[in-house]
Amino acid sequence: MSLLLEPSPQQIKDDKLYQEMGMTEEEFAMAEKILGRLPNYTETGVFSVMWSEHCSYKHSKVLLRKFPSKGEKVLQGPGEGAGIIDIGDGQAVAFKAESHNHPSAVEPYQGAATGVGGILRDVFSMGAKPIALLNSLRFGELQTARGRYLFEEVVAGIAGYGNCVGVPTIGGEIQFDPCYEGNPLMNAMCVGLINHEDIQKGVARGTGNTVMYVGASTGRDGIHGATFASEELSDESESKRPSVQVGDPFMEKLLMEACQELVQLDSLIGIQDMGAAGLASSSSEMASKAGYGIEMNLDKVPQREQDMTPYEMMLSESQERMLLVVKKGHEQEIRDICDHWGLYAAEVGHVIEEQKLRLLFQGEVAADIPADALAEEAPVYHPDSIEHRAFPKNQQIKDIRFHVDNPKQTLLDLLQQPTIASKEWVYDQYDYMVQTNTAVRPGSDAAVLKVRGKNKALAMTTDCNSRFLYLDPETGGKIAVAEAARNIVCSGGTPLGLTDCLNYGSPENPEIYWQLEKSTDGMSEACSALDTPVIGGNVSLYNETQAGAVYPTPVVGMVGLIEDLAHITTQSFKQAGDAIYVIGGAKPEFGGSELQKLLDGDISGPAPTLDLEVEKRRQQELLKAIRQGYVRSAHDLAEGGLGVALAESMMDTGGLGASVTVQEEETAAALFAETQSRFLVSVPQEKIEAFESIVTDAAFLGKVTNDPKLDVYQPSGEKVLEAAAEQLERAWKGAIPCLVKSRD
Amino acid sequence: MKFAVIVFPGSNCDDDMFYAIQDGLEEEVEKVWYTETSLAAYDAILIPGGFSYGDYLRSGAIARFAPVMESVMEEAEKGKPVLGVCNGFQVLLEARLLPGAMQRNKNLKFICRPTPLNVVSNNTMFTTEYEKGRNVTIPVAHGDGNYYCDDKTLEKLKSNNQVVFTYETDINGSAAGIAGIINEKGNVLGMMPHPERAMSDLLGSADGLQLFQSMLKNWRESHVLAP
Amino acid sequence: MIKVHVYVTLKEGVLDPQGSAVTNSLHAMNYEEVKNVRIGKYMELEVENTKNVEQRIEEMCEKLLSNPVIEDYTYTIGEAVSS
Amino acid sequence: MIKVHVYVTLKEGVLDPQGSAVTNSLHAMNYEEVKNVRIGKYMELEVENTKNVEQRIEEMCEKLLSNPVIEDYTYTIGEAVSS
Ligand SMILES: Nc1ncnc2c1ncn2[C@@H]1O[C@H](COP(=O)(O)OP(=O)(O)O)[C@@H](O)[C@H]1O
Ligand SMILES: [Mg+2]
Repeated sequence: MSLLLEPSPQQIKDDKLYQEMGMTEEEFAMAEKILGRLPNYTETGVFSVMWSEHCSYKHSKVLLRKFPSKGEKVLQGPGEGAGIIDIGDGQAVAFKAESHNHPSAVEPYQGAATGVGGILRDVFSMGAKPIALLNSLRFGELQTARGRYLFEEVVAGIAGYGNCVGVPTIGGEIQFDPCYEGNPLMNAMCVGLINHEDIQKGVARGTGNTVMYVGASTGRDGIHGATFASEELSDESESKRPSVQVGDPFMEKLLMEACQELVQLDSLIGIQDMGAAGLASSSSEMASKAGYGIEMNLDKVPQREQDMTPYEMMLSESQERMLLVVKKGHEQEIRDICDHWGLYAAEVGHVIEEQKLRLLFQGEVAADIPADALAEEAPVYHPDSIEHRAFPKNQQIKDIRFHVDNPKQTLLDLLQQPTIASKEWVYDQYDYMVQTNTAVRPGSDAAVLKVRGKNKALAMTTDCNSRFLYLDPETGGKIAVAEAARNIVCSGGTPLGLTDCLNYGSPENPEIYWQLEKSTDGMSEACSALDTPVIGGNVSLYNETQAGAVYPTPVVGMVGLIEDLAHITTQSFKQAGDAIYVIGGAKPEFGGSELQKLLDGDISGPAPTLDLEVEKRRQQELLKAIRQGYVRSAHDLAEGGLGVALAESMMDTGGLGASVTVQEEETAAALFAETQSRFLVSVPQEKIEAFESIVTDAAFLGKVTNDPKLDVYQPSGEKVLEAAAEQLERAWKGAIPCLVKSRD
Repeated sequence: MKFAVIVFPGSNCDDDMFYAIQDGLEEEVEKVWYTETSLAAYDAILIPGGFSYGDYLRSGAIARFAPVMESVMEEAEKGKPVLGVCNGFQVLLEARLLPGAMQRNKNLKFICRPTPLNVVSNNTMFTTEYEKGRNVTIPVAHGDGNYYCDDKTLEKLKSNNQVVFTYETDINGSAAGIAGIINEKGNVLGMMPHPERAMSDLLGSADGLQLFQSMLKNWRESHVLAP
Repeated sequence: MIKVHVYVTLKEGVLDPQGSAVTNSLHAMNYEEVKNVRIGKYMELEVENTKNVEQRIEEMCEKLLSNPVIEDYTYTIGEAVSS
Repeated sequence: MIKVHVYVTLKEGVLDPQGSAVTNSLHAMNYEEVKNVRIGKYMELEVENTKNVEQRIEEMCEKLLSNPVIEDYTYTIGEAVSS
């Protein structure tokens, strides 16, 4: 398309063409005011993507500021590609999570694959070497062919990309709930390892320095991807399908290798990945952060397709591309490295004094916009907030009781709930061992990677039980953070910090905005209490269909440090004769529990309560006991309560069983309540006293046995459950393979 | 003993192989870029697993034409030990250094898991440190590990004792459960499981170590006998 | 029984990483004359000759054999085969 | 510039796991009339019109585009395209 065919600035205004790009009338007026003239087509496009929710966080900025993001060990907080935390020895971890929900709903394989690609670039553009990938997925209940297709293809896409680039996918979580039926969630997290001196920033500093473009050439794919991610899914999304991008993991691998060498160069001033809103966001953000401007000649941009316009080039979301700023005169150093890796590096512009993003095309100025206006001065909204109607309704429900006639059958049923069932079918498809550091692979609470050449390891997990958030966003937000920390602690690690991925419905709906507010309040409080700063994150709003919004789903991705390889702990029982303890008692708390979902078909009532003081104390005590060598296995109690945790601790132990006497009279509460801040641990006989002296709330339950079955007794001594390990395992491992094979 | 680890664009288990030799076996090892044309300086050649060139078109198909492959073939011809793991095995098949071809796993999915194997032949320079028939656990991680060859070739592989490893249970549809085969001359081994990932109990298994130890021991012996 | 040939190709403008890798590889092998390669799928279906074959093939292509989000398809209905 | 179409198919007798999976899915979707599906590759090459095109295409197919151990190929040399 030639520029002449583009609508004129006046037409854009008169015909409100900006609305098609997702801009409101007020926003367009703001842009006009900033420029002091009407924006042309390219400029309107650049404004619209930069001011989209995805790039500007215009509806959530206010809330994100609440998160505690500072800490002694935080080397880089929110604002760059990834946050960074010190782990000693001159090393640090860089990590970040990001959503790719809408692309995955439209084209699940490529959507998920490019989600993985994007988060990898966020991390390696910081100068880090990616060492792990995790994910957090939400789907409907696999009852429809479409639902199963989405699930299978998203998993395949994650595997296809991650396996090819050679970064192990070592963990994640999956929840299945009807609210995600039409709007699945795909969140990806990447963790990288970095030496302090290699930390890079995305800045364009120093007038005259050269702007270089490295990686894949630019095509028309993904145009308006960022605005697309900021809209509700509708049938109309279908017609926007050409915006789907295809990932090239081979190119990504080359780019990743090249970047690890590029960041060693003193002549490299800044580097940033071209993610959402591609060239528009990388260039304007790099300029704005440094207080400079960038002038780019778009004729120099490597193009995959013919006759591309400035609008298309600036908005393209072609994958596997990076923007670099290099000291003038040192371009050859960049080219040499890129050549070695078979990549093309193009000089596309230079840094200018004037704080502007200026684009030249075929000898003319195609756009001239203040860089700050794009990157920093997007409108900030303070949407209306009204208590979600579900909240008071659920709070009023008191005293939920369940009676289970056949605890064994209930346990088997719970183990087959897809959210609880083994995710082996999923992680079998991920190469979780490449790079040969994986000490604890998927299947335990947190995955653990040893740090090569050091006697320490990193634990990582993603968590969020959105059912609790739906019932009570504030408490649910606290629980999400606390649960992630519990998983880290169970693995023997100290939580260092977290990244989040906030997935919600439309913030323009006051009830949804209220959920956002309350849940981020809860998360912030938990982060402060547990000393886990938020060092980065991502917001994905408008996750809704005609059928309604998804549950509030603020996924927490947490990383912890295991100071000694000897501290690495997993959830499975290790040895017959070990004493089994539960830390923390059960209350009849069933709101949002798997038991409730199983028996009532839906969730209701208040979420379980959480006392952050208790949480913190128990975590600290357990961690201390683990470090002292008193604990042989540790598992946090989550979905399905103690019953499920006991069964899970027996899996893959080669014939171990457990015989326990529960604390509470009421079997439903004793076995299946989802009371918070609880752990199941096993302790060698000779350490019992030492263990009890440290862990205050530990109650003795029984023993690990050599008999592959689970026996549960009531306090009265009456046996309430007896189940063969093999039967439990079959239920737990068979559920998902069985669901994906079933047909309509 | 000096090992070469071949690196193609997109190789991703090259480091793992490198560390297995450097830290596990504690021998000398270097990474060799795909554009090199001589491997004369090395005592053994390791073609690592993972992917190469994105494994686009067919796994190993593009790597097979990388410049370095000519000298791999030369050295193989001369009798130097050549080990291809996973993608390396696929490259050796594409290069016809070993017979047969790989297809998609029968369930059409990538499979990553620790896998019990039978050591069918411990009479090769790669396996003398294993007991014959012993079960070892070595991880697999592949999408195209479904070994195919025609019946005649299969008969020949069997009668020549060229089948070195088989899967204890059928995981990917491979003909005769084949996980690893050796050439007639006995110096080129291709295997889908990753011995370099099984070098320490902390990571789940140390059963891969003996494979490299076998290579080392046999190299030493042959160099003592024929200096 | 008839034989149906289905050709599935990537839509124009959709990135074809495989095709590019093959093009580069052919160049490295001195087949410089190859300017571009795009890789798609070719399927052979043996189908019982029912009434509305065409319409049904069309449906199968739409629903399963191609991914309409990124791919186009064409098909030819070939000779009758005995079997 | 000419366009070359290359079709790569599995040799007869070689099992086609992908093809079987597609056949099964089609049956599950009530396309019972489909008896068998075999899946291959379809490639479009844009090639500069040099002298011995055929021979060179033949070579490319032999060496890279197909694996003769399990695959067969055919090709057609199509219309000249401008570019
Ligand atoms: N999508 C996934 N990808 C990889 N691993 C997963 C995925 N979902 C679950 N897992 C793994 O399965 C195990 C159990 O997950 P989950 O039930 O969510 O644990 P928890 O409740 O302890 O957080 C964990 O090791 C987790 O990493
Ligand atoms: Mg857990």
